[in-house]
Amino acid sequence: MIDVLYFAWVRERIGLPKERLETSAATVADLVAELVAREDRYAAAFADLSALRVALDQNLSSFDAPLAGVREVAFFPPMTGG
Amino acid sequence: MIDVLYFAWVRERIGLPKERLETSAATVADLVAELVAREDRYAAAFADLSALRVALDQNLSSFDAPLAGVREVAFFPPMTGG
Amino acid sequence: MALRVQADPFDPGAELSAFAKGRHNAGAVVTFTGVVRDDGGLTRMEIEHYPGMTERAIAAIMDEATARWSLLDCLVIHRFGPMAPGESIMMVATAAPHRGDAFAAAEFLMDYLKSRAPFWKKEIAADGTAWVAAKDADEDALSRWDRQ
Amino acid sequence: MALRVQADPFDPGAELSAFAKGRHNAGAVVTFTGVVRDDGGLTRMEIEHYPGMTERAIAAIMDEATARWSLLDCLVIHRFGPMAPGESIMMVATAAPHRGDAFAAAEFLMDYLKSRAPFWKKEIAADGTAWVAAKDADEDALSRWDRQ
Repeated sequence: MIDVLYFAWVRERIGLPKERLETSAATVADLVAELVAREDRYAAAFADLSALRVALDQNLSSFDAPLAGVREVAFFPPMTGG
Repeated sequence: MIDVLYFAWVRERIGLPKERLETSAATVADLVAELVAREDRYAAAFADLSALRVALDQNLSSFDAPLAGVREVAFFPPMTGG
Repeated sequence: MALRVQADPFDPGAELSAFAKGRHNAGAVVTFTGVVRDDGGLTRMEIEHYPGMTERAIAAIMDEATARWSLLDCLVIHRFGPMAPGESIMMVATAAPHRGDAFAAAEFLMDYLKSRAPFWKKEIAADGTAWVAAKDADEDALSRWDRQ
Repeated sequence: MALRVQADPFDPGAELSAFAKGRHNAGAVVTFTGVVRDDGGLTRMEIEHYPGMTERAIAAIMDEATARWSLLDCLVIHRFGPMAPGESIMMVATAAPHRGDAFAAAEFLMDYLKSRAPFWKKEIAADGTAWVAAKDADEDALSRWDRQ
């Protein structure tokens, strides 16, 4: 089981802030492919991966990173703090 | 007549903050030469011109600048504000 | 070193007073305050954040600043939630023996907070609502710190 | 734009609050505060200045900063006379739509104040009294502004 979090317009497009998933995805990209195949709202959110960032267990990571041992994945647009 | 002002250790060496002088010096350097010739305390203050700065009518200037029309000359060490 | 991520408003002046108080060893204190700017028609701004990762990311940035420059102290405050034009969004303060370190560390912290701390700004205006897009300029600003 | 050359102490926090108050057009406010640093044994600092030229030189530096960067406002406060370790010597504040301008203008103002405004610092310590020598580093810091 893995927690998947969505923020900002990713959260708005998918329509929820967080979900708990059963997945056998080996990498972040595999997980994205699973989600996109599920429903249109996921396909809409993940249409352009270059506009997205991913964090694994609260550390910025990349889409080709492995998911083994990861408990929390978060997807969001580039940050706009400060 | 010209007002001559001294600041910081220049003032301390010369022993006064300000004096009013009659001078026919053409440049700042000429004025310095006149002062140095007057008394040892001036010679001590002006021993190393590279350690001094000069302002003419409250604008930073140089030792070869002409004195024509100038009403206030000030001598001081490099500034240490901020 | 202090870090606060909060919904409540804060007073940058009071924060500077507290931060600078009785420092006998620091010659230089620099602050940056980010303010909600009204470019015309902005009703309010809302900031979303990632609780947990936010604190972790900012603490890492502060550690990095402390490792790179001779700092005696630093402070980061960042708000989330709704805020009105003119309100302070966030603040950075640095204290150092010399001004170069205080300025460089404050700019470094700002550049990292802009594009590496998980906050997202949304602008609510009379004519609509939009997520603020990340700027290339902010990404470029980061790259100047790649070399020490 | 405000400039104060004064003997009286001032509170940097209160100054920042007043400076930043109700700014709806500025996204970025930067402050620098210079503090009397006690390197060990310092009893007090005394600052001498050149009345008239001081105001004129600082106003010229502020005009230059305003011409170089997109500033909405700037403030310089500089004290003269005696002051104790831990007291604020001077302060610069800048307000701009964007942080790059606010930071650059504040650093520029500081670099010029350090070596172009007619102030001279004297340190009075238990073991003697000495005029603070100008630093080559401060002269070098100035040269980075030669080109725009």
